[in-house]
Amino acid sequence: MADMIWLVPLIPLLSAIILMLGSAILPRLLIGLLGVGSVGLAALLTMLLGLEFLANPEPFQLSLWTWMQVGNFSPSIAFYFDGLTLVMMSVITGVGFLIHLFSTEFMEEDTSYARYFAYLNMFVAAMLVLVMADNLLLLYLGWEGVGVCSYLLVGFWYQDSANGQAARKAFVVTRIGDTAMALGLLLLFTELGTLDIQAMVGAANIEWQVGGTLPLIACLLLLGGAVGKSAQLPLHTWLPDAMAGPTPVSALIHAATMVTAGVYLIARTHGLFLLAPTAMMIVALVGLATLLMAAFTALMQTDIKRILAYSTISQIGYMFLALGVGAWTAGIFHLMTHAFFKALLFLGSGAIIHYLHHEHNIFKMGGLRTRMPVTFWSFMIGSAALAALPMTSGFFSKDQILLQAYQFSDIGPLLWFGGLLGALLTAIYSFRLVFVVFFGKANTEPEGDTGWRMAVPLITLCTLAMIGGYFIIPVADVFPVASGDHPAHWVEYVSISVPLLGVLLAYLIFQSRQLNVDRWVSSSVGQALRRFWLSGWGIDWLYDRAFVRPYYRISGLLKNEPIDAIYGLVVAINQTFNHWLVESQTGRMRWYVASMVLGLIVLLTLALQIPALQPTEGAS
Amino acid sequence: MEGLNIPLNHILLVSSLLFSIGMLGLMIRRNIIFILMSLEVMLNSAALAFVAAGAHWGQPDGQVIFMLILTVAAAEVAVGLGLVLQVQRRFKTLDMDSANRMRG
Amino acid sequence: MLEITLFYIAATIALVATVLAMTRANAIHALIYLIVSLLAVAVIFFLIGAPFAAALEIVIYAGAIMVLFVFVIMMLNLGEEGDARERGLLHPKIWAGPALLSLMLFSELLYMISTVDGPVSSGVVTAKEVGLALFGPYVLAVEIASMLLLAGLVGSYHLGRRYLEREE
Amino acid sequence: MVMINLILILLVGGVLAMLSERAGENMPRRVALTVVLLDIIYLLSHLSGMADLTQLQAPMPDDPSTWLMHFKAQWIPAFGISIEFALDGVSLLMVMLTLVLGAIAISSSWTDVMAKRGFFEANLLWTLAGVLGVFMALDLFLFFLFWEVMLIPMYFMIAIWGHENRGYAAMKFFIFTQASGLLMLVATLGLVAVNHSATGQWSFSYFDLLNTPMAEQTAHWLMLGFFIAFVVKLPAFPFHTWLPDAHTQAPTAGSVILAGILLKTGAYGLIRFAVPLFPEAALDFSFTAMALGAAGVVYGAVLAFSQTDFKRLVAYSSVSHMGFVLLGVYAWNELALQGAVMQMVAHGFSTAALFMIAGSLQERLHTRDMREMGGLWQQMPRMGAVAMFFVVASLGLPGLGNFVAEFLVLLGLFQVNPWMTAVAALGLITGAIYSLILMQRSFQGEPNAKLEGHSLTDFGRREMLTMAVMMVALIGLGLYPQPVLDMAQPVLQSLLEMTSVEIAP
Repeated sequence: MADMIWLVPLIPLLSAIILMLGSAILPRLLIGLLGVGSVGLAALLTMLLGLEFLANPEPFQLSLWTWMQVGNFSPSIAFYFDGLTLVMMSVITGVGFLIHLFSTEFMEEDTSYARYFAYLNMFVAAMLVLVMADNLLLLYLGWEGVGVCSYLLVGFWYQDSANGQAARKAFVVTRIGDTAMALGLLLLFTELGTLDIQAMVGAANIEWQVGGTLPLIACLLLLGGAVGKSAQLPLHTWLPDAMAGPTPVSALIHAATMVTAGVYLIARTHGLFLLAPTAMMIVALVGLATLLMAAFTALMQTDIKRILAYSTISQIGYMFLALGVGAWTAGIFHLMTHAFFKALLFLGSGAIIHYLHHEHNIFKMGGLRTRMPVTFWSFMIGSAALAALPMTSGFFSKDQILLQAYQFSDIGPLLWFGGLLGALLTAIYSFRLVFVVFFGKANTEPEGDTGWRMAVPLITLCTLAMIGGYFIIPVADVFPVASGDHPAHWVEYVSISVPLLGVLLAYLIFQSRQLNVDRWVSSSVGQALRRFWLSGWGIDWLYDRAFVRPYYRISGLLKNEPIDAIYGLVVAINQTFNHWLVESQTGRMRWYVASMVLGLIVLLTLALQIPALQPTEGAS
Repeated sequence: MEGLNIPLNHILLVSSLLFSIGMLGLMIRRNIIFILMSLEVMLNSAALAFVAAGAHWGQPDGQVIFMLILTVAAAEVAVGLGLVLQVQRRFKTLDMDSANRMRG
Repeated sequence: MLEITLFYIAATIALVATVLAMTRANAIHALIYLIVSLLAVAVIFFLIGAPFAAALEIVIYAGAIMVLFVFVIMMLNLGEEGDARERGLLHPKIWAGPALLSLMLFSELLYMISTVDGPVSSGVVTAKEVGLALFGPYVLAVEIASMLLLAGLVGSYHLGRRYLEREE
Repeated sequence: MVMINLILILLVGGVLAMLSERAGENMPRRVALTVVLLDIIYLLSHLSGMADLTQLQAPMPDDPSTWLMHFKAQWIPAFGISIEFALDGVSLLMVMLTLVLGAIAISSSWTDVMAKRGFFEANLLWTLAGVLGVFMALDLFLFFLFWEVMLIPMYFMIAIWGHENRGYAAMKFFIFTQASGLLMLVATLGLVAVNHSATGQWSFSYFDLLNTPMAEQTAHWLMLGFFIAFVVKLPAFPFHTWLPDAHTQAPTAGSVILAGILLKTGAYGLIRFAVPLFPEAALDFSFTAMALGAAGVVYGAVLAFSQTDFKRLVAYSSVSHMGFVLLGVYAWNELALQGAVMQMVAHGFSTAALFMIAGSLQERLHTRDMREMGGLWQQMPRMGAVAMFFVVASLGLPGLGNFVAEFLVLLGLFQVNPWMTAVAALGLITGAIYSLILMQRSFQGEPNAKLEGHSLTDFGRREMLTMAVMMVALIGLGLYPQPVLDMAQPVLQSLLEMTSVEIAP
């Protein structure tokens, strides 16, 4: 079984190729079967692999061929399989399969049905390569591959140039991070002589000191890549715009899998990060800053998908926080549960959008509780998990993160408090969404409720979001063991109660309206804050002024090739001389003769300066 | 021919004068026939200098060069006068400035 | 002494005749003066011991070449108005500049010959010597000269023939 | 003789193609294609008899017999000029690239060129012949001869079959390359003279001129002569300004040849001549050269972004990509050199394909202006998908050839100069920006109102076949580049050894 591991990414890839080549001739049914079936098959294989692994938890490596060999640089196309890989693969293929199934209904009427599934399958293949890669270069292949697929899928409806704009933004912003990561790869290879993750970490632990400069730089460069891909500060701006893609795409790529690649990368290379405590601290702070920033922003959004997008950014912030404080297992655990409930939420919103004439504004929805019951319950469960209400999956993972953050040296309580504030906000904005969309009076009438192809994934994900917290992920051998002692009990109680408080607040403000905040909101400070948060803390605006516009301007200024002016100058000088000579060609014979004579005189005068030609006395 | 002592530099002086006069003619005249004549004068003056120099050393070389100059002059005049005929036919004038087509 | 006197007379005649030739308005008049000048130069040749050159100067230069000029001038049949226009060209405004240039060149030449000293040789270089030189070391030059003459012949025939054909 | 035959087949084939126009309008392109395919078969048939190409022995730079092929005949013995060809792994790679892209270029001229087709195909074949000569000649005089030979038919191709501003572009191309070629001639003569004074022998042979002892100052100047000639052709910042004009104005086949092959002669020259002939001087100069390379990478990418002309954008992307080659060559270690060689091959395919797409668009829309395009995917999904493929290839997607090349260059460069690497890595970001805007402006976005009512034909079978060849090539290079690396490895190894011996004492 283990030898067949390469089939897992290959099947979706082949399916993608077939779909692309046959997009014009394949019938719709076959397209759907291929698209969903290939990922289903991959999921099945993953499950078998997982069962085998759980029976005999021994990590293994499979090398297919040497990718390139130049001197001592010889990365292979090789896969590595351990508990972490298994978790990631399960999430990708499992959630991926459900989302594919959901898509068959969601994209039913789209003309580019085959193209859609081709891209989506290609994405799954690339994402699998990313998590299965044995060396960083192959990981980088998957990393860029998912980037391109994300670009293609965000800009799937290419006729609208706003979508293209969003897609390009997504790609370019993440590319900035990727470039940092590529530099990190260069540094790691130059210093450690290999890119194979296990060997590299081993070499680093021998050659580098804890707290040295090189591990710090290397980790920061890797962090750059992670920050870009996982939409963390300061490279998070692409994710809200990436919601331009079809909603299942947002569920798969921009919630469940691709955006957590950064988390995976850091977790995978945790051996390096342990050598650079400063880098870990930075990871934690980035996570904290991001989760708060995004939570405040999510509170103000009116577009259902943007709310979810900012909440994704915020939740990944939690994962970064977890990684930063060394709670590796908790981070990955939250990654998994988040994949369940966020995919659920996105798919739910997809169902709403699909049956509500592509309406995105939550204030134009309302009262959907009775009209779309499946969706309503999905949202209820998803939001509960998101808000980390007790007994849901999100509760278990987030609770672990907060508790371990509290125990972190020095600034632990600060991190814990920040996380707690985020949790409060999370509860408020997620239940604001629920109350506004599903309660109250109906503003738009839906066309119906979900069909079975939508319902099955929703219900499955509901179940997972509920019980996912009881899973035990097999990563005990991968990560170092966290310290066993628990913080004081009050910390735990506070952590549990804060989300409940948030739900209560949301209920009072948005449902029963007993708590009137209009006066705050309409005050000038409130208005300014509202606008500030709505615009995502003005970061987009700042980048636009600081980078985008200057780039346009510089490019526009250079457009007509200033360097050419230098060569133009040479040409101009030539032409001036040419002009003069042309002018001298009067065509008058006497003028020519006179100038010849003048030349003769000059030459003769010059010749007479040569001593040998000078007349000498007495020559005869 | 005893006591023959014409100073060489006087002859060369005459030659130079002839050359300058010929050149002056070349520059001021516009009629193509006069231009050719001026050329003859200049060639002739050069020939004179050669012969004088040959005589100075008592060698025949000066006269040989004179003969070569003579052939050049003859060929040049033959072709030049042929051109004069063509110019006259085409432009109905011998004025080189009116007949110019060489303006760049 | 006689030779020297003769030389100065001949030289004067040559110079004066040339100046006159250059300044005449009428082509035929100019040509006559030019022939006079050539004859005077022939005399100088004779005086400096180059009788063969003198003979050639008279026969070919003053004879053949000048006759060619005469033929052409007659063929062109230049009228009186041509003369009038030529006269207008002899204005100082036109010849001042060229004269200055010529003067400069002349002074330069003068400077170069200023130090030349001594008489021309006493002996006569005979036609025989010239002939031996011509067909001895200079035989290649003779060949080239003959080629040149041939080219001149062909060229002038070509140019002149078309003139005559068109005239008919 | 094999090498001479390769060139002769193309030269004679050119004449045949020209004559065949009398037999029918479509004959020249068929004849031309046949000739190039024949050349490929001829080459392959001779290679099949040889040892495994991936297990080549290292060609010693001072011993021609260790090379794959070597041919030498007297030409002008008085000056030591001979007809000397030799082939090693790198030149073989370049020769194969030339022939394959030559065939592709002919295919791209299938419907593009309508007037004087015979002469066009003849020029194309003659250019290929010249390029082959450049890649194989190892007598510096002969090299210079071929350097000029490939120039003239190219000039005709631009000047006769080019677009609206062809006269200007052709002249600019000609003057730039000609002037720089003269510098190379002067440097060659200087080198030969220095060699003569040292050994008392006149020789233009590469093998004799290697290891010529010379003063530091002399070496610097001579090296500069070669360097400028090659970087103008490459082209490197700031000698690149002829390229956008020439590429934009040339007919499609011309652009393909220009971008795919002609630029590589510059890179080849750097690897083969500029550095090995003057190792110390090149070492002293390497920082400047790398700075030019890095500047070119960023500058080309920034300028590409603001272009509105499809071909011009691709042309500037070439400037950017060739910057990597310059960086790779002057980093002068195995990784970087392998990267440079890879880049030469991969860029040949990716850019050639983009130019062909530009040509197809021009044929269908009669414009290259991207403001007149938009939403073309809707009508031409196949072309759009193909364009997408090559766009992501050119922005360096891992798994495709260009990535391997760029990564190896950066990896090699990092060991020499990390800061320069960081600057060059900006090219990855800016590359993404211009590549995607190209896609956006032409194939995506709202369908252009001006195109309504036009029915545009998608890629046909012939075009898809041509594209498929290049796609397969790029994927192959991206996932299993080892054959190419193995072919180049011994050559680069021996060059590195030779120059390090030179530098050490």
